[in-house]
Amino acid sequence: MIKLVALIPLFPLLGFLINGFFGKKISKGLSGAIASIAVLASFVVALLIFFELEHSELKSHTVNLFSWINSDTLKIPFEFLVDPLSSWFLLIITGIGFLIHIYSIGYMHNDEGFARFFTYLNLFVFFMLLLVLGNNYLIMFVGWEGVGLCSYLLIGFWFKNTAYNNAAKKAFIMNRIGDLGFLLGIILIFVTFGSISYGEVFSMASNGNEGTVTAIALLLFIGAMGKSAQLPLYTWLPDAMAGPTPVSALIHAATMVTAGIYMIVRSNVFYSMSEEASQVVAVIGVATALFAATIGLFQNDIKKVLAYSTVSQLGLMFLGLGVHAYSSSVFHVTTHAFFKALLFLGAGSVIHAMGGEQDMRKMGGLRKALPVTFATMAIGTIAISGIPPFSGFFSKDEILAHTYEHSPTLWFFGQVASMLTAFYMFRLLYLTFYRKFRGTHEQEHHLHESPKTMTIPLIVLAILSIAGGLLGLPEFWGAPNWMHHHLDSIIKIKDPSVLNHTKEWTLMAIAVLAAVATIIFAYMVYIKNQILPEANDEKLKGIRKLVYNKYYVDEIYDAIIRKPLDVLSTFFYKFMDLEVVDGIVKGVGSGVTGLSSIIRKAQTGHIGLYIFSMVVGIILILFYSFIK
Amino acid sequence: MLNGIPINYYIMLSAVLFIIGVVGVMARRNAIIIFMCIELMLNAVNLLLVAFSTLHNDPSGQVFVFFIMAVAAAEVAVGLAILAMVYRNFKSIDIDLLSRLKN
Amino acid sequence: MLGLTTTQWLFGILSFLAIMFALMVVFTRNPVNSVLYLVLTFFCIAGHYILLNAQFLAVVHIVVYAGAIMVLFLFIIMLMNLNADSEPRKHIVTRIIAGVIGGVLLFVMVGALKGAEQLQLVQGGASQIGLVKNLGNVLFHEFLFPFEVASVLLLAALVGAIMIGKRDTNINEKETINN
Amino acid sequence: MKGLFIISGLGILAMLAEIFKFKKILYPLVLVGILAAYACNFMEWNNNLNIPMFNNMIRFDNVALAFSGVILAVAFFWFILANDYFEHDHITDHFALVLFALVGALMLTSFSNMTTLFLGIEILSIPMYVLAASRKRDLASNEAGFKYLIMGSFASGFLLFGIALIYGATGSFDLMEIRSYISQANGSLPTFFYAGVLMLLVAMCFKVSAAPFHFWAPDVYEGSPTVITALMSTIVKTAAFAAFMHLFLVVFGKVSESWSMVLAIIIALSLVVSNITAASQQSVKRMLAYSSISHAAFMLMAILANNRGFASINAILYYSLAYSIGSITSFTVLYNVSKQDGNTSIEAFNGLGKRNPFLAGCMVVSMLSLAGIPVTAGFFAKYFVFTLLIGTSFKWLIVLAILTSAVGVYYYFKVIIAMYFKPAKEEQKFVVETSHILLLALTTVFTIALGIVPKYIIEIFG
Amino acid sequence: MLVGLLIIVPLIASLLVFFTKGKASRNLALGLSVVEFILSLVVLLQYKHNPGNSNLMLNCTWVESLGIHFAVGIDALSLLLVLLTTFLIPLIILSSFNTTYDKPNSFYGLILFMQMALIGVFTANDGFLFYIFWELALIPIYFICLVWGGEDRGRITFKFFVYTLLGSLFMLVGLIYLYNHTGFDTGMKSWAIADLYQAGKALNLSQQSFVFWCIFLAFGIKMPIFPLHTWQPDTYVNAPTQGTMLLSGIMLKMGTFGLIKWLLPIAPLALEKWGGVAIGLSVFGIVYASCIAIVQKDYKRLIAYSSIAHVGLIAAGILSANQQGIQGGVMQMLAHGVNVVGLFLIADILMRHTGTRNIDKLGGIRSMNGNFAVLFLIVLLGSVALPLTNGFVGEFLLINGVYQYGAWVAAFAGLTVILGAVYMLRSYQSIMLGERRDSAIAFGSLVSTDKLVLYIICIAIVAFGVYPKPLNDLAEEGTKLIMMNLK
Repeated sequence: MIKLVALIPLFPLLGFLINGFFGKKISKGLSGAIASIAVLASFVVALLIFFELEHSELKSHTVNLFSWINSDTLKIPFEFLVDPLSSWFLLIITGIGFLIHIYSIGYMHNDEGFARFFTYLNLFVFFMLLLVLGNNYLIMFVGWEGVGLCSYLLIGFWFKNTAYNNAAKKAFIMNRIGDLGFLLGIILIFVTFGSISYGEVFSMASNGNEGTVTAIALLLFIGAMGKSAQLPLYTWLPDAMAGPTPVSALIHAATMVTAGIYMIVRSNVFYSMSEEASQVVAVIGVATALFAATIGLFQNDIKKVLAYSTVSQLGLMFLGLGVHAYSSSVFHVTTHAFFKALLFLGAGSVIHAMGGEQDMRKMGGLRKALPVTFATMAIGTIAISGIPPFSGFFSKDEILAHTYEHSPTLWFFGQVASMLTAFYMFRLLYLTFYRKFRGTHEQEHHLHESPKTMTIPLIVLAILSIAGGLLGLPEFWGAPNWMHHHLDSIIKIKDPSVLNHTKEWTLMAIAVLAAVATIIFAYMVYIKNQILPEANDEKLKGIRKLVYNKYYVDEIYDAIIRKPLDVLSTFFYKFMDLEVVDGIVKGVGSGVTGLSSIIRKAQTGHIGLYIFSMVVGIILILFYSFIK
Repeated sequence: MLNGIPINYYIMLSAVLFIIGVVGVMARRNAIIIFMCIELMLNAVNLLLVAFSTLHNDPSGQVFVFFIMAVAAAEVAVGLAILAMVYRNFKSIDIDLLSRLKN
Repeated sequence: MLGLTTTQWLFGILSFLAIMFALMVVFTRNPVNSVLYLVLTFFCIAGHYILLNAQFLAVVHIVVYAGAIMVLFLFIIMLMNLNADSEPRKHIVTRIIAGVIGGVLLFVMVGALKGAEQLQLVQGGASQIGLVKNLGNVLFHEFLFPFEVASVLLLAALVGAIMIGKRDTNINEKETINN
Repeated sequence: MKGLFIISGLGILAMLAEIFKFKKILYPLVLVGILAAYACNFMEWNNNLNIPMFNNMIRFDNVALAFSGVILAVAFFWFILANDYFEHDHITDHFALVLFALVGALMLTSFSNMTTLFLGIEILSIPMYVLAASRKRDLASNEAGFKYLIMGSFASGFLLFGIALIYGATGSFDLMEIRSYISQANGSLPTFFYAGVLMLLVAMCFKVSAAPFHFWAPDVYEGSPTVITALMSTIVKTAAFAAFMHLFLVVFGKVSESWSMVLAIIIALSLVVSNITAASQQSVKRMLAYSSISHAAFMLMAILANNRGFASINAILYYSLAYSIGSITSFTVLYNVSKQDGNTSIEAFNGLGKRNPFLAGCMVVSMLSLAGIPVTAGFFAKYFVFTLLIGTSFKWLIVLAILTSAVGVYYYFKVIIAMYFKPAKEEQKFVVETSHILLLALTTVFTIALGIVPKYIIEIFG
Repeated sequence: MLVGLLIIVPLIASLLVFFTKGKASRNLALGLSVVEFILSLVVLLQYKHNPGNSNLMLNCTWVESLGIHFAVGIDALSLLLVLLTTFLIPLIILSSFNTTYDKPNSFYGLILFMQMALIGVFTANDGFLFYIFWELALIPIYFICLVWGGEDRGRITFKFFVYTLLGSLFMLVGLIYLYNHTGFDTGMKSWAIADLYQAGKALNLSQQSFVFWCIFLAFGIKMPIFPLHTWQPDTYVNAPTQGTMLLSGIMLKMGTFGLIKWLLPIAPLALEKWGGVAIGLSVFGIVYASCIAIVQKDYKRLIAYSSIAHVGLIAAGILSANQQGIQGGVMQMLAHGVNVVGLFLIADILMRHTGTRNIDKLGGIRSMNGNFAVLFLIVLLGSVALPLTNGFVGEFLLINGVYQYGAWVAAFAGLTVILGAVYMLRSYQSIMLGERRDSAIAFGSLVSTDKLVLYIICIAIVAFGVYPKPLNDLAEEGTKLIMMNLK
């Protein structure tokens, strides 16, 4: 079965091709079905492979398709790697991907770009699978850029809207910035180790010197920053909410944005070897977590809130990576995939019901109208806030515990971030589903629960969000941490430090209490004294205004990057190119003609002058030759 | 005849005559005078040739002078014809007037 | 006297006169006069020829130049009745410059024409080369070909002079435009 | 040798034609005669029995024959070009003069004695003076003839002075003797000998119109009737170069250190002045005059390289052939164009690409050749010069040559641009007489053929 | 012999076309160019079958006494570029079917003549022959631009001509200088490339530097490298579309190809000393041109500048003189050739359908013709070197090669990855996306020929991005050869 791993990306590719070429001809239902079945098929295959791998002794299998790029010593085969890590990610991608496909059938049913949407979605799945399946960094890079392209296409899916197009372009370009780092990292790997295939590189990694390894680690991390929306390259992700909600769920919450984590876990050797790099990762991670969480506090757009929470969750995961808690991060990736997808889809269902309205200030009291959505979303919210025994609690706690081992300071900030998360998530829940409806009348009239195609995925995800914790029950409960064992084989350098149980218990307690406290606080604010966010943004003052406007980061980037670039370009074009470089050329031309019109004056037509010149010439010649 | 004169004297003499001719060509505007100055230059050369032929005791120098004379005659014939024609058209033989062709 | 031989006296005087007259040719205003001065110059040069034992050449020289060419000049000048006041004059500056340049030219020539100091003219009536017989021999043996070709030259000059001089019977005006 | 006689005979015949009333057949007669002379040249090729002759007054060795071959060929082309030029009164005189000029030219290829050199130059020049002035009513023509005459005779003054000095130093007019004398004297020559050499250099530079002795050329070229200009820029130039080459490669080659630097400076000056001045010319005729100066500079480079053996001679031969053919073509086109609306300015060429594509095409080829673009003859000509010069210490001249020839491209292409890009004043096509079409076709093909198979010329002397 | 045929066929073709009239000439031209393409495929097979095949070598003396031979031959590199040429020419001709030029016979004749010269350049094994073909390629394109170009073509084409001619003349001097140093052992000077290599290596540093700069000037102008580029945008904009395609798609490759085959092996010492300067210029050119492209309004001009940027990277990679750099250069030449032709065709289509190339006046075309939008997008992705498009392989290898020369240089050069995305997406967005502008109203479905060409190009882009092996193996092989000569 493992030999047939190529089938996994093949199915979505086929789906893409069919929908791409015949999408317009066939009916909506059919194209939706084709797309979903394609993903389902690869999910099945992935599942089979997963279990086969579970039972096989050999934990990593490579499947060679064809040799792709050869240049002397640089040999890059098009080769797949099946090992615990990739197989796990395969499951997440195809599984959640399938659910979201189903959901989309309902969500997009009356969009004229229906077929196109599924084309893109399949293409995305294909590239994402490529990303995790590749057996060398370049294949990963292929998937990496591919998913970037798909997110570009899907963010700008409604291409008539300029704002959406700008968001798409921003996403692509910011990713490209990261990708350049990634590319250079790959090249440095090749230059250092003479290969970019995982196996060979990791086996040789130990004899690479400290500095180089750090450089590699940091370059790769730049790539991760772009893809996984870490400071300072995160600003594209909130804008990316321009895309249809299923896209936000699949790409910008569950899968693509976690590619960065996948990459770092994949190359954990480098990070375990280089403490500096790890620290950078950890600090950036926690900073992002905190920063995004604060912004999340005051957002009124339901999807924006979720977006910032995603950024902050990703920050937490990087924090985990920074402290070498690789399996914990993967664990959190998984649980996060469950409940964040759930939350987005729920939000989608809300928006669907509200007829496209995304502003929470115009919602409220929807729990009667949308019972299923409400229930599932509540579960998601609890999960993300880290209330046991929901999945989020275990994964987050594991990361924070490991963080504490390395540095209590980081742990503290991480803890604060998760408190904030709990706050704004419940704020979202309260503002959306509780109290009375604040929208217009016809909206109220149209309120309705979403169709089955949309609710079923919600329910499934809700179950997963509840039960997800079983994947990684803490060791000190005596329970087996399945995730930890599963990924054991790919973690090259183990983290020796262990915490004593009492400490772990205390941490866990603190976390839970903090979460509960914030939830109660949120309840006080939004239910008891019925506070509403400021209706119009201009009235905001001081710190709140600053936070509400996302610390003006976009404006700052505008000021320090885009504007200077434009100025520079205009300078290059208008001055350097047209005036200086071309000017010199023109100058030579006109110089010649000018000189010419001067010299020709010498030809006065007077014989006298001609004779003079001749005689002078002779004199000079004789002088030169004889009077020395 | 009697005792010698250094050849240098002759060289200098003809050089001086030649240069006077050149100066004449430069300093005058009347085409005819210019012509005469050119004749003067030629004669300077003739003198030099004769001097050398005596020096080398070799007649060919003097024979060459004949050819120069022939050529001079021919040149003058043609030259004066052209001058006459120019005079017919321009009503003058002032060389500075003949400067239609320039630049 | 002054330790100079007759020849040297003659040479000196003749050279002086030749240069004098040559200068007059250049600097007299009236064309007719300069023609006459030129004739005088030629006579001096003829004198030099005789000094150099080139008697025949001297005679020919007088005949050709003074006798033929200069007459031609005079003829033309009369034809155009040029005289002192009709004579165009270059600007004084130009003439000064011309003089200066002449001086410089002389200077460099003096520099250039070195190398003959030790050479003395072979003297004495022994030299027969200047005589007609001798020259004739050389001319009609060694220089036969140039002599013949010279005839072509003279023919060409002849034809040219005629063509220029002769009035056109029919002028097709097309050719007068400059192409 | 016989060629020389045939041509002079033709000249005399032409003179008599008026009297004996065979004007009509004169033109074909001349063409046949030239072909006959050409045939004689061929026969004399490689049989060295007939050199030297007339006690070494002239020697028709292979080099001489090759150059006379070029001159005769070009002369033949020229007569075809000039056929209707003779269609007015005293045609016979023109014929005679041109033929006599040809005699002079042939002498310049074969002279072997200062006497013949001097006579050759004069026989070539005097008819040219007359021909330049041959438009008696046309003031420009008058002026041209007059200027040419004054400057020419002034230059021959220096020529003679140089000859006299050299005679004084070596005691002979015979080039072979002078040469052997130089090689015996090895260095112990009197100073005034070198002065003589330099004066000869000056005089020759005047004849080939190299700066600063070039001033006469543009005026004379512009003033003379177009066909005469063609004659000057082809035959007269070729002959002058044959003479120049013979003097300074064969005879004074050994004392090159005394003149090479001077020549180099003269070349540099000519390159700059000619090309830059040509850039702003409005009259194509005058532009071609300046271009001829720059080509002269190129040929002088070959002499400057002063290559023992035949390389330099080959280069000059090839160059003069290429250049002559090229300018015959361009002058033929110019002649036909200017016949339309009577001026030789560049505007006259506007829209020629539409009005007469054939003429335009030929002009393009000739311009490319003159500009030295592959695979035309002109390119190879320049290429040979470069290959010669790069071995010497005058590499800087090559760089200069390249820079200036870029300017050259500018003015050659002005014509092309005018023909294909500028709109014509009047669109109507015009016809060219068959003889000219044939001539153009011939020369154009020749130009390209020379470029594709240069070996037959370049390997001519083995 | 076969290689001789490769050169003769287009020549004959051009002559034949000259004597046709109207539509016939373009159809004939298309047919013959296709024949040539098939011929080149035959050559490919021959080569695959036996690289040393005598059919692939031709060497007959031209001017014996000067050591000039008509020596042409197929090796891996030249084969690739010949294939590129023969592949693109039919497309270029096909792309012209919706524009009617007057005097079509001369137009297509010139194109075919140029094909002959280009193939000659790529196959020449004799320095002199190389130069001849080099110049021959210049003349037809000059006339194409002069006769069929846009406004003000007189001045611009002239600038272009003089610029390139000046460069190539210096190259001639450099080559002659080498030629002059050949044959000290045999005593017989020769233009054969092997002898030139030998002579070049024998020179000392200063001599090599002289040769290096002389030759580099020519190639730098042709490509063009940063300070020598000002002829290029004007010419591209003014030339007729087919002329631009020829210039950017194929002719530009003469320069890069020349760098590989006629510069690197000749002056290794000089390369060590001056390579840094040259690479610096190229790399600066990348950022410089990309930035300028960002602020361009005329789409054709934008492509022109983007092409400068791409070529800068190619040159930098080649000059870094290592396996990856050179091989990447070769791959990128092929990719860029195809992509840029596609882009210029798109510019032409825009011009024809909307009457403007100003990207501010365009917009919303996607909603008129989604099909075109997709094709456009694919070509665009190819030129921003997205993985699995042909552009990526080359770009990866190039940056890799430059990195081995200097990490920071590579980082700077890598900015093209970002800036390229910036100007390409920006232009794509404002041309295709957003609300429909008035200019797009008339935008119907594409003409069949345009569609055909675009499809072929897109297929090539994807196919050789996913499976570059066939080309890549040749490139690798050819590069190894060069690397051996560099030792």
